[in-house]
Amino acid sequence: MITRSILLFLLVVALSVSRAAAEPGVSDTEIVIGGSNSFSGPLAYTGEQITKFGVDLYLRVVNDAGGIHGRKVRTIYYDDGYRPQDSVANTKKLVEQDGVFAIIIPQGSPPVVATLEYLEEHKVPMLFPYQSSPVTRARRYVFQGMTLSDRSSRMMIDYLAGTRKYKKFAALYQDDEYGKSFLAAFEKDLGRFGLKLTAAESVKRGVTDVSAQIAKLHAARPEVTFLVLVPGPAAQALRERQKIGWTDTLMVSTGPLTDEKYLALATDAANGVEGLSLWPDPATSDLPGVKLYRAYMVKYFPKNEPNRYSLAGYFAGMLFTEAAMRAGRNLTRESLITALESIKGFESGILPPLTIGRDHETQKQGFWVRVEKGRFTPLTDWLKSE
Amino acid sequence: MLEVDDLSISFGGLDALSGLGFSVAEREIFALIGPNGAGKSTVFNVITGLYRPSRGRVVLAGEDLLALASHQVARRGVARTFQNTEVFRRLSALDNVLVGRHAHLRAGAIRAALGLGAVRREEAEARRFARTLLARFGLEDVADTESGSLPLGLQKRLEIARALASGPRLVLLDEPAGGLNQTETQTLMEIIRRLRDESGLTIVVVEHDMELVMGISDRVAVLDRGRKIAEGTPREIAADATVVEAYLGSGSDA
Amino acid sequence: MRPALEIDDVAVYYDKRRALEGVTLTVERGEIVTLLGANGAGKSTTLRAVSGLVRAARGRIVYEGRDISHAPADAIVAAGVGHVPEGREIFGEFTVLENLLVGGHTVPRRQIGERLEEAFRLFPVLRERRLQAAGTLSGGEQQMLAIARALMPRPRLLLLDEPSLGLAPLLSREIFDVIRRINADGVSVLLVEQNARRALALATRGYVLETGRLVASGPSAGLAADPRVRRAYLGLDGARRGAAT
Amino acid sequence: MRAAALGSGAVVVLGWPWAAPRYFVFLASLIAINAIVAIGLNLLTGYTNQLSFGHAGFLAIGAYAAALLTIQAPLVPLPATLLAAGLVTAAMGLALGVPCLRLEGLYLAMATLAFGFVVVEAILNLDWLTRGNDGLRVPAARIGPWALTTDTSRYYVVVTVAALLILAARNITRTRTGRALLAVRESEIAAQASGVHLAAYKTLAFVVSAFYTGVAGGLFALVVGFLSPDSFDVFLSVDFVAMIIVGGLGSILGSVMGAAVITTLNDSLAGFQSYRPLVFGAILIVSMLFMPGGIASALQKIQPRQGDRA
Amino acid sequence: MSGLATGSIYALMALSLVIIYNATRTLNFAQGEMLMISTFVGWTALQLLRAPLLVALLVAVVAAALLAWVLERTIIRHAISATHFDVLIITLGLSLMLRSAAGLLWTHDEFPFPSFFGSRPLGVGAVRVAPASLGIIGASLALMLALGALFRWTRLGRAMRAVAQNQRAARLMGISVEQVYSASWILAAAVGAVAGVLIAPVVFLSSQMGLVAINGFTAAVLGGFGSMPGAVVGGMVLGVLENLAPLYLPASIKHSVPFLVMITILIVRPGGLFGRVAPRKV
Repeated sequence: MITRSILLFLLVVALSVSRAAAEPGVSDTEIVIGGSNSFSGPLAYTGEQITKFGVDLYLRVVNDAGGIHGRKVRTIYYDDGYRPQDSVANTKKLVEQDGVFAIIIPQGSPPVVATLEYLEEHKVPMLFPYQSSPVTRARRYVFQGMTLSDRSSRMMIDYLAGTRKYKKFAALYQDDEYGKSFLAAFEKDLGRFGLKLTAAESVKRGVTDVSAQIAKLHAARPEVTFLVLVPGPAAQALRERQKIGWTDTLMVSTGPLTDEKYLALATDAANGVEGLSLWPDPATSDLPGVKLYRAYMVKYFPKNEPNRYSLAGYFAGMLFTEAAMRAGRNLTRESLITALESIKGFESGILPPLTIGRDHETQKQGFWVRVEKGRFTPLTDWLKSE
Repeated sequence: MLEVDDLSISFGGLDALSGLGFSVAEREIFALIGPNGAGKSTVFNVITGLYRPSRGRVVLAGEDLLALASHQVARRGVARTFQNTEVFRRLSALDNVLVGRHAHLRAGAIRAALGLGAVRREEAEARRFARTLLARFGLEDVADTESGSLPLGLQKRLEIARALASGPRLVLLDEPAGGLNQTETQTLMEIIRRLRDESGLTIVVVEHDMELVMGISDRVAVLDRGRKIAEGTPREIAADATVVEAYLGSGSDA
Repeated sequence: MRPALEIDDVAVYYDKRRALEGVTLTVERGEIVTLLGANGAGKSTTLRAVSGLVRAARGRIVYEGRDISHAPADAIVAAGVGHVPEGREIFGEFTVLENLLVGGHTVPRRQIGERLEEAFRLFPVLRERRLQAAGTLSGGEQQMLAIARALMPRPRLLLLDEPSLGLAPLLSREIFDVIRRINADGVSVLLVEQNARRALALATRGYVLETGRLVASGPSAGLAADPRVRRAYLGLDGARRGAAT
Repeated sequence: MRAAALGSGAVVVLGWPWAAPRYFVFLASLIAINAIVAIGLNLLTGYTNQLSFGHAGFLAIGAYAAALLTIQAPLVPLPATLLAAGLVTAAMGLALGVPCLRLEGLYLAMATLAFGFVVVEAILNLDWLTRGNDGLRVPAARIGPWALTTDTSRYYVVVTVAALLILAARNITRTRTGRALLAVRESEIAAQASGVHLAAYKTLAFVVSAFYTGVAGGLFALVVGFLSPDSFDVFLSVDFVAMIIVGGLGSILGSVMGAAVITTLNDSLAGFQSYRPLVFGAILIVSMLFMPGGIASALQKIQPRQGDRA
Repeated sequence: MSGLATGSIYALMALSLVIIYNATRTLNFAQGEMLMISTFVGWTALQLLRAPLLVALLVAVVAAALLAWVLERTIIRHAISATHFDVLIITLGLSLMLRSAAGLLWTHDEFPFPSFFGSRPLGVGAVRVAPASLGIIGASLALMLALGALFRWTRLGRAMRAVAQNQRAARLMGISVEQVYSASWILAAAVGAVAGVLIAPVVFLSSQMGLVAINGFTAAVLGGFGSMPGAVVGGMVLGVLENLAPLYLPASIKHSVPFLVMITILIVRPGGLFGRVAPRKV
């Protein structure tokens, strides 16, 4: 028994040392990237869209056109269901077992933050995490995706308190990292104008009855009410407002919220709502990059409707491709980082020309929209957040 | 030894016991008999602290038992078996007896977890004791068998062995012969006699099997609808017309 | 015409525990038969085997010529076997009326009213209590309800398990009167009863069970005098016949 | 035979980090942690028949206690930290167990389920301490001069603790306390009649169970390195229940096997992405339908019984 | 008012849980997911057939009944002799599977769902009342009354109550307990489907909407598991509590309110507001 198990053991040892590697995830014919994401749990829809219908959409285009310097890009995704420990396990598996070259578009603050240190320690690039907490800013191995909350807040307050001269603000926020980071940023930015939030009410994640919160905010009579929520409860808040006939406030949605889904859910209760939009309208925009995105979507995933999440993933795929192209045939993690850092004035046809600075942020702007006849109509050009 | 006085208890308006009293002397075998629903098992449940009577006293060697919780009654030296055999079915026979020994062992969770020598010695000693006890009841061969899979006769014997493991002064046997066949009952009677003769125990037995009752008891009390209708030696009871009527019915309405 | 009930060499085990072993008995149509024996002798188990609550491991149970050994309980009831269980097992949270209606579960809707009338005629007290929660009835009333409930589908065979258990003498006499009247209407009865004398006075024939086996049977008059009956209950004279496994 | 099995088992466990790919070292740590929780839960559910759907809550308490201690008092040696995590959680177990004495079955499951939610809410609301939803990063723990920065070093710590706790659980379950717990499960009245203090042992089961889970929480903080309320959702509690049911109620070895199976399963299903819960659910159902007693009893059926419970 | 509306949905969820629990003594953790699936099926009917909402409701109810029937016959029935733990785990597995299957069939996206009731507020004097709330309350009450009538006056209802009280006695009345099991699952699923169609316009249709069942559990416990009037009152109380807590309580504890209420009730009054705890038998 003992000898048998020891023999077996030695065999395992022998097998396990056989893997020799040049640059992990890069072979003569292939580049392997991957990520841990939500395919189950509260953010399953977003997770699926940004990866399988976003990143992969762009990469299919690239692969069908011959790949990156002759290498096809393959992606591996694991489900973490929004649990940090699972994202840690998945990320380790991706790096150690699958030997991925880089991690792409992981989603949600807790799962992302849980893997930050590990990836930095192993010098694995984390590309374009889809979350808005500033904790990912200016890290060597991280290139932030979504516009960070403090930048969103700055754009929103500068526009509303500066340009539009509003004085009384309130907020309805989700009781978690997303909501609280915005709340803190609002307070800080309002402070620059000598203002404060008059009222703030929280909504627990997953709860949809917001009638009491709306009633309380109504009583505070703000000129502007921020909605720092996800589509479901936000649409609910708009309907609740309609229900109680509260008309004398401007409802404003944050960047992550301003999306078509939210309009569809709120129906006519959304009319007149304003917000910061981080992406051009994926369904109607005439920007060349967005038109191309729609064309590819029709070609590769005809059943999937265009939406902001897949557009974000698509953009991430595009940015990765651009950097890997620039890095040349001798692609390494370090050369990828150098290539990303060298991006200046990159024209995507979707976002304004992109320059990646020391902060490693790939998206810093948004523009102002108002809902008219069930669609977001732009009120401004891209706003600055510096 | 045991004094029960003026015991009354009712369930849902039905008087299960009313004003019941009897006393049992040391080293006596005392039987409680009576037709179904007479309240015999209820007496046991009151003595062992499972039911609280509405009235009455239960005194064991001068100490009032009614103030005590069930496990405390056990620790005062009252052991019992159950009508429907409550062996710990998924435990081995040995472990059943070891649970019976519970109150005599000292090892707490922490000391056991640490695997202290004292605990191991105590455990080994307890296991020796338990095996000896099992052997006394002819159960040594099934010591490691899951008790639920034993035939009923052995389960009943095991239950008595478990009761004895606690080193009781008073043993309450609730229908020990229920479901047993002739030979099994004979063995059982022998065992009960030896408990008294060799171990010096006081025994109260509730039983339907008259052969057993008449064969081993020193005194018998007859219960009917929660009241004592007769008390005396087996011979006196057998001759008592009230008793026969309680059992077989008067038939007068025919 | 086949007898109301034929039980042929039936054995029942709970877990591995033998409860019945090779029991054979017959109830002729229109007859009252009583099953005697000490506690745990297997009387209730016999009734349960007939009504399908427990499965016979061996043997056949035939009701009016139909083998019901493997039929589910609800089918057996529908076929015309009523069972008044030990301890009555009425639905305490239901009103008296509801208990009777549940008893009439298998009765065609049109006939329910008529059956209720019959029940109330048999037990006038139930009519008075019809909207009272059954759990608040006295023991005797509960027993009447249990019988009335089992009679709702007009069974042709009634199994009665300890109908006088826990009842005062006067009440149990009343119950026995009722059983006689039911029988007079043509219902065959298999009666399990603690009160042996009274049961034998009522029944035409009797069987005596000891630890799962039949030890005696015969016409009531004979059994009433049979020392084996007395022994089965009181165990007073002599040793029992061996029943070793 | 037994010594040989133990010996070869020890060889594999100790040699694992050198033989297995690195990721599997990490995975093995997770299995060991889950095994500790499963043993703890089994002591409560399998041994005393008290079902808990709140063990993710206990795990969270232990994890946060250990993490906060590591952050606030970096000099405290790791064993003391783990012990403290266990004790804090055990105290919570006591606080929950005593009022829950009156509850059984479904009601207890509900109360513990609610407890799990309350713990998560508490973590969110005590954000000055726990950093709420931002999550808490746990610095590398130290044992004397060594910082536990590698998966291998952490693996050895986890495996050592797990081995000690498994041994302790075996010692407990095979002596007076364990027998009393089992007796309570089998028949409360017979247990009382044998002098077993029902309330004391039911509470003890809660306390010991919480202690185990708390220590596992400390190891969880150490191995995962990041805590957030999202880590301890109700589905994690469900996973734990699944572990002991799949492994076998009332069996220490079964707990370990159940933890290994469910953890590995969860891990290998991650690649199924959207199909993960579908497959996981199906496996749960199938194993319940065809292996109701869990792995432990299935093994017992194959292998004739060996006298002692494992 | 809005609290009562949510509360009536919770009450319906609690009722459907209690219906199954009473008959089978098991807890169906997949109740919420069954609700979600049937609502999705109803919605699909709306989309594909352009059917009126009432037809969608019927489709949802029928789908729910079918799903329940199939699940009960193919899976649950086989486990009925197993321990409660096993059945719990099986229904948990079912809930995972159903949610995941819904995601695969309809994506995990959220969809708007049409309502029977308008969204414009009605002014009654100074009080503004939302027709949606009124509608939900009204419809739920109607359904509850119908259920009450079913349980009180019909043969099936009485049979179900009889099985809940005493299975063996029920068998002796000629009731097929197995049929009652099936009927309970089907009835519970149908109630769930109505609840789903009523609440979908409010919480929106998504694979996650089944999580509302957790409030059904709380409501059922609150009312004393097993008691149907208790389930209704428990649901209403919970809905109102949840609605009022944000108004009167400090932010730090308001979200824990339902759970704290549940623990408190369990500890102080384990039988819930209405239930009774059966005395221990020896």
